[in-house]
Amino acid sequence: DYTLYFFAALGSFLVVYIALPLLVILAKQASDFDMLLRALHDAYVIEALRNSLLTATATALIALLFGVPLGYVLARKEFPGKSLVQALVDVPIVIPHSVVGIMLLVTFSNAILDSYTGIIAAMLFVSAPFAINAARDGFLAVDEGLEHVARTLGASRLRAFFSVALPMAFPAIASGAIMTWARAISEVGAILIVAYYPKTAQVLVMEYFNNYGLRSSRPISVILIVMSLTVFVILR
Amino acid sequence: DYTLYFFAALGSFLVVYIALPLLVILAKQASDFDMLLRALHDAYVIEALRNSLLTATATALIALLFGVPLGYVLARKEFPGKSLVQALVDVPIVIPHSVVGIMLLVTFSNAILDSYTGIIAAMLFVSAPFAINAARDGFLAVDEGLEHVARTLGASRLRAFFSVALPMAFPAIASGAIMTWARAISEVGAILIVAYYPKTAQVLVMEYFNNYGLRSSRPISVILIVMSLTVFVILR
Amino acid sequence: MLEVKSVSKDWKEFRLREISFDVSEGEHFIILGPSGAGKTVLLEIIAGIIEPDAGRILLNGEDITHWPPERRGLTYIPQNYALFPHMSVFDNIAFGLRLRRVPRAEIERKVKEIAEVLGIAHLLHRKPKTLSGGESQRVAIARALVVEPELLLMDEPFANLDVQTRSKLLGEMKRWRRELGFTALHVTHSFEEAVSLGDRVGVMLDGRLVQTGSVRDVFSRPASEEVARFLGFENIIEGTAEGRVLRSNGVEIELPAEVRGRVRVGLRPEDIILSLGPIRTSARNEFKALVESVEELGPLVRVHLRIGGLHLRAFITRSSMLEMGITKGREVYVSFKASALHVF
Amino acid sequence: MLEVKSVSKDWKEFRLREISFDVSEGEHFIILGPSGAGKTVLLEIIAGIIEPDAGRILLNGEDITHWPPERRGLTYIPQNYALFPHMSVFDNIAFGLRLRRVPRAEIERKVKEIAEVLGIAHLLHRKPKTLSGGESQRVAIARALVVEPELLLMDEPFANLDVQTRSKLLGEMKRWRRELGFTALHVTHSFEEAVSLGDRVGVMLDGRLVQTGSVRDVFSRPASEEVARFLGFENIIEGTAEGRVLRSNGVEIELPAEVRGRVRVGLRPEDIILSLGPIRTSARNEFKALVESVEELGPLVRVHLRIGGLHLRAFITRSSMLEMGITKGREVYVSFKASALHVF
Repeated sequence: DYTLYFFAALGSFLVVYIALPLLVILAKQASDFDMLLRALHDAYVIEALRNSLLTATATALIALLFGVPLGYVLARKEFPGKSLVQALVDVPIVIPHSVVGIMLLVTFSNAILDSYTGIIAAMLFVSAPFAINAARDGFLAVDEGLEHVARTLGASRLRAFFSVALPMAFPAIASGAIMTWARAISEVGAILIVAYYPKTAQVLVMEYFNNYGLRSSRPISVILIVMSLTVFVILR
Repeated sequence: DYTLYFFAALGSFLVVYIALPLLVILAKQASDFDMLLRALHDAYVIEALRNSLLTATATALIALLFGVPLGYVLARKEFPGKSLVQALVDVPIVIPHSVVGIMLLVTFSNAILDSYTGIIAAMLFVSAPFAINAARDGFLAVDEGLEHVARTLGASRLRAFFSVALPMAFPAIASGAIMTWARAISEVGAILIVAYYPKTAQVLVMEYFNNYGLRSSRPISVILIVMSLTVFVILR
Repeated sequence: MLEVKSVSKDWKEFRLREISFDVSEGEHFIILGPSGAGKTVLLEIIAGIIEPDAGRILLNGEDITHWPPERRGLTYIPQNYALFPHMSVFDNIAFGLRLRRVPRAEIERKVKEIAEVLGIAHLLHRKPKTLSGGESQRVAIARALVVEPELLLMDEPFANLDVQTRSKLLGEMKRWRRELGFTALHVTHSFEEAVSLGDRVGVMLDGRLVQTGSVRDVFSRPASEEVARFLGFENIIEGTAEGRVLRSNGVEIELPAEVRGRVRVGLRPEDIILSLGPIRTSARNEFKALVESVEELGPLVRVHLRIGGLHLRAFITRSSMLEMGITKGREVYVSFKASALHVF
Repeated sequence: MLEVKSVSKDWKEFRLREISFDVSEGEHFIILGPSGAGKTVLLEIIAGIIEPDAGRILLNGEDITHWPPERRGLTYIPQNYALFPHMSVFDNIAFGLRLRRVPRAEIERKVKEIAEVLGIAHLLHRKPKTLSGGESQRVAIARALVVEPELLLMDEPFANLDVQTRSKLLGEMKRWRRELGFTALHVTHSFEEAVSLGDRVGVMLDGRLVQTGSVRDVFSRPASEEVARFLGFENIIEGTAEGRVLRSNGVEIELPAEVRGRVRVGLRPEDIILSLGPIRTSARNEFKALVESVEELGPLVRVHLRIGGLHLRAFITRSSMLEMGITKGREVYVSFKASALHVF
C-alpha cells in the first residue's frame, strides 16, 4: 500500500530525528570512556547530580502530597469554577521557562533566590500538572461504587479513600510521580533564573559547555540521559 | 463532608501556587505601565519577539508536516517495533533541556550553531511529541469504517485520507499544533546551548535579568505570558 | 422497620416523585420496574449515597435521611457487585468486620461461617477477578451479610448471571434468608424474581411507585392502565359499552360481562389468535385485520395489526410467522375470546 | 456474477472456513446467521477491506481477490451506515460520482434523481447527524447506488431502526430494487428480512456456510441438526425408534411415522404445552416433568424441563408463568402432538 509507505517514510524523519541524537551522543561517549570516568570522579559533578536528584525527588513528593488530594477532588466532585481550576492546572505547560523563573522571583523574591527552595519552587511550578492530572485520571478510573459500598460497610469517607480509592489508583499515581520527577529534573530555564546556585547537574551541563566546551559537558549529559531513560523504561 | 473539604484545602495550595505568580506579575506590571510601553518600543525586544514567533511557528509547521503522517501510520497500522516507536516519540519529554542542546550540537555541530536552524532544531526536538500524539489520537477517533466506505466508493487510500480522515481529525490536529507551538516557544535550556543568537524573547528575558535585573526582564515576561495565555484560551 | 416517606429527587435523567412505602422486619420486599424507572436512584437514596430533594427515610423509627452511609447500619449490593479487586475474597468479606474492630479470631470465625453457608469457603484466598458471576454474587452477599445489617439493599442481584446460575441462586436465596434471617429490599425488572422471592412487591414506573401489595394481588388486579400495560396488557381498548357489546373505532367487540358507558378493556397480545382463513366459533370475537409491521423478539414475533381504526398487537412464534408467511401488508384473521378481555 | 470460492480467514475472534457461494445478476441474496458467526468479516473480504487467508473471489468471471476496494466496482454499507459526518447529504451522495469525474451538471441530476426515488430529496442540504435512523439508511443506500455498482453489499441494514421505520423500509427496499434493478448481498440475523427480501438465503453458523437455497427450502428442510437448532428446533431428542415409538433416556415418545434404528427428532419449544394437571387425549405425548429453571425473554418465558433423563425447553408467555406459578422445582405436565415432531 503505497500511501502508507509514503506516510511511514515521511514520519520516520521525526523518529530518526529523535533517535539519532540519542544514539550519536551515546556512541561518541562510548569511544571516549576516559572522559566519562573522569566526570564520575569530579566532586563538582557528583555534588550537582546529588542536588538534581534530591530536588527532583523532593519536588515529586511535594507534588504528590498536594496533587493527590487535588486530583481526588477533581475526579469526584463537581463545584463552581471547576473548569477554571482544570485549566489553571495546565497553564504551566505553556509558559516559557525563563518567564516562569521571573514570575516566581517577582512573587517570592529573596525567599527562593539561589537556594534549594528556589530550585524546588521552579521544578514544582513546571511539574505539578503531571502529578495532578495523573492522580485525577487514576481516581476517575476507580469505580466510585466501590467507595460507596465501602461506606455502607461502615467506612468513613477518609477510610474509604485510604482502603479503596488510593490503593486502586496507585499504579496511575506512581507513574504520574515518575513523570513529575522526570519533568522536574529536565527543567533548566526557570532554575537558571531562580537558583543558579546550589548547582544542579542540568545547569552544570550548561556551565561546562560555556566554560570548557562541548567535550567537557558531554559526560554529564550522558549520565543524565541514562538516568532519564532508565526512569522512562520503568514507567512503561 | 470534612474529608473532601480537607482534601480541597490541601489541593488548593497547588492551585494557588500556580495562580499566584501569574496574578502577581500581571498586577505588578499593571502598576508599572511605563516600563511595559518602553519595552514595546525597544527594537531589541520586538526583534526577539519576532524571532520567537517565527521559529515557533516554523517548528509547529515542520512538526505537522512530518507528525501528521506518522500519527496516521501509528493510528492505522500494526507493525513490528511499533511500541518502540511509540516509546521513542515520548522520550524528549524526559530529557533535561540543556542535555537536549548538547545532544543536538554533538550530532549536528556547526550546521545548527547560532542560527535560526538551531533554534528550530531545539524546539522541534522538544515539541514534536505533542504534534505526533495529537495526530495519532485524532486519527484513532475517526471510525476507520468511513475510510473503508470511501474506498469502496472509488477513492484511493490517499484520497480517502484527504477527503475523510484528515478533515475529521482536523480539530484534534489543530489543537495539537497549538500545543506544539506553545511548547516550542516555552523552550529555553536547549536554545541557550544551541543558539544564543539569533536572540529569542525567552532568552532575552534571561539576558535582561542577568544584565539589568528583575524590573527590566518583567515587561517581556508579561508580554510572553499574555501571548501564551491567549493561545491557551484559544486551545480550550 | 424501614419507612420511606414522600421521597422526591431529580438526579441526572431520573425524577423520583413522592415515593412512600415501608418494609417490615424479616420481609423480602421487591421493587419491580422497567429499566430507567429510577430504581437504582431510590436504592442509593436509602443507602445514603445520594441525598433526596424532599421526603424522609426512617429506620426503626429514627430519621436517618441526613445520616452518612456508614452510620445507617444497612448494606448495599450494587448491580456489578463492586467487589474490591485489590483484596482477596477473605479480605472482601472481612472488610466490614475490621472496620468494627472485631477481634481477629472472631473475624476468622465469622467469615468462615458465612462462607460455609454461601458455599464459597473454597474461594477465600482468591482474587475477585478470578471468580465467575455466580461466585462474585455470593461473595458480595457474604460481605454484606457478615456485618449483620438491619436491612440488605440489592440492585438487580441476578441480572448479570446466566440462566442456570441465576435459577440456582434464586433457590438458594430463599434458603439463606431462612438460615440467616435478614430483611431485604431488592429492585429488579424481572417478574420471575418478584414471583419467587417477593413477600410484597411495589411496581415502579417512571419515577413513581404506582402500586404496592402482595405479589398475587398486584399481578391479578393492576390498579391502573399503566400498571396493566407493564404487566403485559399491551392492548388497551377504549370505547362505549352497551351491555355485552363494546364499540371502539367502528369495531364491535363482545365483552365477558354487562357494562355501560365509557370503559377501557385490556387484552394480552398472546391471547390473540391469528389465522389465514376465518375460524368462526360462537364464543369468539373475530375480525379481518391488516398486518402493519412485525417485530422480532428472539423466538417470538410481535405483530402490529389494524382492524378499521383499531390498532392491536399480537404475539406469535417465529415459526408460525414463517409458516403463515406473515409480513407487512398481509390480510389475516384475528380472534380472541370474550373472556380474555379484562375490564378496568 | 459474484462467485466466492473456498474463502477462509482467521480474523480476531472469527474463523471463516471454506466459504463458497455465488450470487446471480439481479438477485437479492441473504446470509442469515447469529451474531458472531463472522458475517461482517465475510462482507469485508468481498468488499476488499480484509484480505482472505485462502480462497478466491470472482466478479463477472474476473479474479478480484487481491484488488483494492476502489477497483472492484461494488459498494458497501456497514451496519452504522458510515455517513461522512463533515459533508452534507448531497456531498455524501455525490462523493462516488465526483471521484469518477462526472460533470457537475450530471452529478446534480443523478443525485436529485436517486434522492427522489429514495424519498430524501428534501434532506440534501442537511448534515448526517441531524438525520433519523431511517433517513440515514436511505442516504447510505443512495450514496451506494448512485454510482451504479455491480453489487451492493449491506451489513445488517435494518438492525438499528425502530419497528415502524424498519417495516416501512423493508417494503420500500423491494420497490427500489424493482425501480433501480441492482444486485444485493445482505447479511442479517433477522428471519423477517430473509423471508421478505431474500430470493435465496445462506445460513452461516460459526464461520461456515452450512446451507444455501431458496428461503422456503431452507426453512422447511434444515440440512443438519445445527441448522434445525438455529431455525428454532431447540429440542433435539436422540433415541432408538421401533415403529411409531421412540425410546430416549427411558422415556417413550410417539412418533408421527414408522421409523427404525437410531434417530433424532426435533421439537419446537412453542409446540410444547404445559399444564398443572393431566390433560390426556389420544393424539398427545404427555409426561410429568420437573421445572429446572425459567428464563425470561421479554414477554416470553423459556422453561427448562426434565422428564426422567430427558431435558426439554418450552416457551410459555409471562402471564401464563405468573398464573400457573411456574418456578424452579415445580412439577408440571408436558404434552405435545406426535405431528409436532420432525424426524431428521
